[in-house]
Amino acid sequence: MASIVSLHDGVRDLVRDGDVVAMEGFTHLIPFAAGHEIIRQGRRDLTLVRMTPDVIYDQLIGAGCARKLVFSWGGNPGVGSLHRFRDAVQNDWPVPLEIEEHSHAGMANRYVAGASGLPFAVLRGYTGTDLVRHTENIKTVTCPFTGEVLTAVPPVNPDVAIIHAQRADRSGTVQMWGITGVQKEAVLAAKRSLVTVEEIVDELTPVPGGVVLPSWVVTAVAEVPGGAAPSYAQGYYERDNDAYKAWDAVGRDRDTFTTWLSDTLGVGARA
Amino acid sequence: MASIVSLHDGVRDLVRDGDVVAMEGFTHLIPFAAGHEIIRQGRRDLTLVRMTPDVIYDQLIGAGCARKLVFSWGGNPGVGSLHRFRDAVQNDWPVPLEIEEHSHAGMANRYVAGASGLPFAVLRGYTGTDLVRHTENIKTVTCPFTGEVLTAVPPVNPDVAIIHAQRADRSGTVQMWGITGVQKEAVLAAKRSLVTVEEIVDELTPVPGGVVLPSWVVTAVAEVPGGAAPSYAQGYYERDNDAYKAWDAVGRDRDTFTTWLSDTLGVGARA
Amino acid sequence: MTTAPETTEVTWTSDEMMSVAASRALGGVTACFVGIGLPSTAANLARRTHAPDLVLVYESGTLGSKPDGLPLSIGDGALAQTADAVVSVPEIFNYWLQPGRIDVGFLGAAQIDRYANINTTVIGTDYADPKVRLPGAGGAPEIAASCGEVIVVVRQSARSFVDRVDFVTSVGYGRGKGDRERLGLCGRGPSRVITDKGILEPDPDTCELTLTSLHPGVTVREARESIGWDLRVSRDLVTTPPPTGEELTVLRGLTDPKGSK
Amino acid sequence: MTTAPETTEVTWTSDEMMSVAASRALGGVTACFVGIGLPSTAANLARRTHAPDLVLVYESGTLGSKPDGLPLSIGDGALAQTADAVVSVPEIFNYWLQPGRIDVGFLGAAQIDRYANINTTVIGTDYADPKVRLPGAGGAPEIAASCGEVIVVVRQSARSFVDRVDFVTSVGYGRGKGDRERLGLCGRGPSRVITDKGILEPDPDTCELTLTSLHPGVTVREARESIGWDLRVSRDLVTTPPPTGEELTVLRGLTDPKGSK
Repeated sequence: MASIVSLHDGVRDLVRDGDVVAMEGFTHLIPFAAGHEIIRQGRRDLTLVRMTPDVIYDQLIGAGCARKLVFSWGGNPGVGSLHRFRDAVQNDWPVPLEIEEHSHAGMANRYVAGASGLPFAVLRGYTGTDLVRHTENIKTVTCPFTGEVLTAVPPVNPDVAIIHAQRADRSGTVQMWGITGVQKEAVLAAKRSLVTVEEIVDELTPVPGGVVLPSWVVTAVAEVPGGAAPSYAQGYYERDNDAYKAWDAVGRDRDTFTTWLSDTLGVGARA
Repeated sequence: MASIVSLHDGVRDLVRDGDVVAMEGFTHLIPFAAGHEIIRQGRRDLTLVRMTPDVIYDQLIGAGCARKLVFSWGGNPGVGSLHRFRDAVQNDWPVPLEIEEHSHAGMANRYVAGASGLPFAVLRGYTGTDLVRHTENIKTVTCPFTGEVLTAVPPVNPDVAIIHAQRADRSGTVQMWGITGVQKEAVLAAKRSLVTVEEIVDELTPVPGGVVLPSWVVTAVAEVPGGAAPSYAQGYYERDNDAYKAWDAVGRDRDTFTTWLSDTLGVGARA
Repeated sequence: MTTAPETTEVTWTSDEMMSVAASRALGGVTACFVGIGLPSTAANLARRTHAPDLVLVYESGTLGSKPDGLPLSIGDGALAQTADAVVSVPEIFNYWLQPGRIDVGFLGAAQIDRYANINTTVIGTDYADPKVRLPGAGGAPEIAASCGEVIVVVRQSARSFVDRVDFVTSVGYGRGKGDRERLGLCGRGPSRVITDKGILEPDPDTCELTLTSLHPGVTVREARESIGWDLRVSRDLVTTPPPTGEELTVLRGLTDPKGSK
Repeated sequence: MTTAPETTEVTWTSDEMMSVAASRALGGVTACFVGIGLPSTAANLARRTHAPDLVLVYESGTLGSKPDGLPLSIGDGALAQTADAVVSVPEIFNYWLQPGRIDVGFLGAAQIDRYANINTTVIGTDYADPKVRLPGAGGAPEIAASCGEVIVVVRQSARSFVDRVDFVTSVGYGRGKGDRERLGLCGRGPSRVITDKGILEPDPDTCELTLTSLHPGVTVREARESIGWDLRVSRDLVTTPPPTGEELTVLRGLTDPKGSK
């Protein structure tokens, strides 16, 4: 059964230096507050996994928390590039960043394999692309019935998955709705999980489109109202599009970013 | 986009002699009325696919509609055996019935492969069982990453899938809720689909647990109130447990069954 | 059903003893994959007595069902309406059962053998021309493979307890110790076979089912005579504690209103 | 953005002409897989004008979204709230995209080449030390592989239209006719590349992108000079019909309120 914890304690207990960490949320319900707490607690050498590394991963990368990024699309949605991500890939700042890149279909199926306890997933994907030449984690498998050659990808099984959801009950059963992306798979694929929620309630009333993660597959739940901002939490608050646009100028310059890190999260430059 | 049709026309146009027909509904929302219409229209040589062939398939088999059954569990839930099914398998009455049997996990994954456009699905299943010795449709596949040997099953891609749902709108978009089993996969895996519904409404309001099949992946929708009875339709009516119990006596005896066929469906014995 | 001897306070049937023993086997368990019939009775009894937080998972896709009475089928409406979540059938097998998330799988059997292999497919050794065609596999092969452990609940009879099953629908211990590992099955296999006479457990060295507990009033001879092989008896044979008044009250409250017994 | 020449009634920008041409390409289409940016603008314009029943599918899992304005991101709340159904990201790729259920995939590109291969990964030929690190693949490789056909919308520039992309993120026609079939890709590939100058289509014999339509006021020379290879011009070159007043009114109603242009 899940423990109800503070965000500080959840990150302290569940996220360790060197861990493979998957923070998911497809535009919606992005666990920003948890990401900031990881930066505050100064985690290092993380392998960060995420289909769509956006501003939160730009911040983690810029703060020097990551040594590797596994992803399928890295950008500031609706705005442009991730400058901290670019700076790390192109210039090793603040630390070198190894990358392993996939397609969305490939990453989604890697989580599915992870959640399913399988050593690989099969898909029609990547065929003919140069992605295949740059990762060992894309292979082929032959259909035993037709002889057709398909693509295989290995599971993602993070040490810890971190997601944000709308609600949990006091037992730690989690409920989310709206666009729920690959979050269920991420939690089920992970060894441990931390779920931040807008609120903890006495009873979870069913809602249309609701996805429930029972308490017994969740490690810890922390109540963090606004924990997905500046992304959005359907039913709670809207996406702060201005914050995404404003990030472009902050992320573009190392000094501006370092100042932001210090002013916003109280963290000195470490790298 | 789906056509709105009568049950008679839907079965007439979509179900042909010799077809592979999947009627799904896991205890809940079993398309009984559509099955009866298939019997009335005298379809023959069908390959009937269903995870849990129960009373409706017992009736179709007893009426001589099927030449083959693909399944994972055949019984009268909570009551006992399917006597028409047994009589066909053990005594070729009214016609011989070829069988291909799987486990639930295998059948579910066959539908998933079918819905996904893949030539096989991978699972941890069947290992060590005698099921493997009796179907060509269970093979092994080797993980290209770990070398582990897993089980592979081919897709089910029915000529026509038939399901029952609570509601559809006038465009033919279908909505169901409660236990929805493998119905979405069956429809997506099939070349054609017929959905009977409790009612056609102007607008589908979202409901908790709702599963929606958009009009453009459904071939035809027929309004058939009570079309799942004696199984149940959550929000509409309860399961008629007495009817399931009463079936035991009807199905047990060829003459009683033949009389039932004539009295209830107006069909003479054909085999 | 025979009536077991009276204690000072209560009488019970052998089926009730079996359900109570099965229910007790769920102590300390988080999640249990439940089939309909005796397993469902036992699991719901456990939830109403010593294991209120026991998570019931049904193959129809319901996670954490809390039915008021006993469901009559595996896809009963009450299972969906009282569940924490209802997921698709592919999901229940792929995301929940297959990775070994479920501690205990509860199975019945038409035939079970010396090594706890289970047959629910055909009676008779010719698959193409069976003596009796049974319902088939359902979820059992993968429940038997992937749950942390398996508990089998089945009434004893020489027809059911055979030296070797006619058809292996679900693997127990294959032909003996080490076979599960050789097959790569994730779960530990059947830990207990609970009958109307007593409890059989796999011998730690051979995996052969061995009588470890006798229900009150049953003799070793009675337990052995309805088993189709030379049943070994544990040196540490114990007597199953009789049903408590509370267990019987709750059990009867569960089963009687629906008239399913 | 340059302003195109006036007609008697209306003026429009080259971007508007591009969006309108892209929107028209969706005639007769049932379902369209939409990326954010120009593709989303075009698809929503089509839905508001000639194709009211067009089904918009976004990779965030929304099927049949009917947003009032233009979504700012691929996972905008309005996409979920107005959808016929919201499914998981694995499901959108496995059940909806992969089997070829979607007629048209709408893609943008950072680089596109002679055979309509698309690069959104890196600029520069050394992957390990790129000149510019781009966002990466996202859904594009499988959209390009599995949709019935693909429409690419991209502004012309010598930097974008190159003889050979630095990195094949999404396959168009590989190195020419027959390559898609050899690779086993299900969809027919890019049927049109719609730019701010005109429309390019694959030559039926070679699959090389060929200029088939010029937007009003654009010369062949202007269209060819921003292409990094010796662009062929169709013998049947036509002029794209200018945007109608209705198209422009709807387009501006979509884009202006959000201030996204």
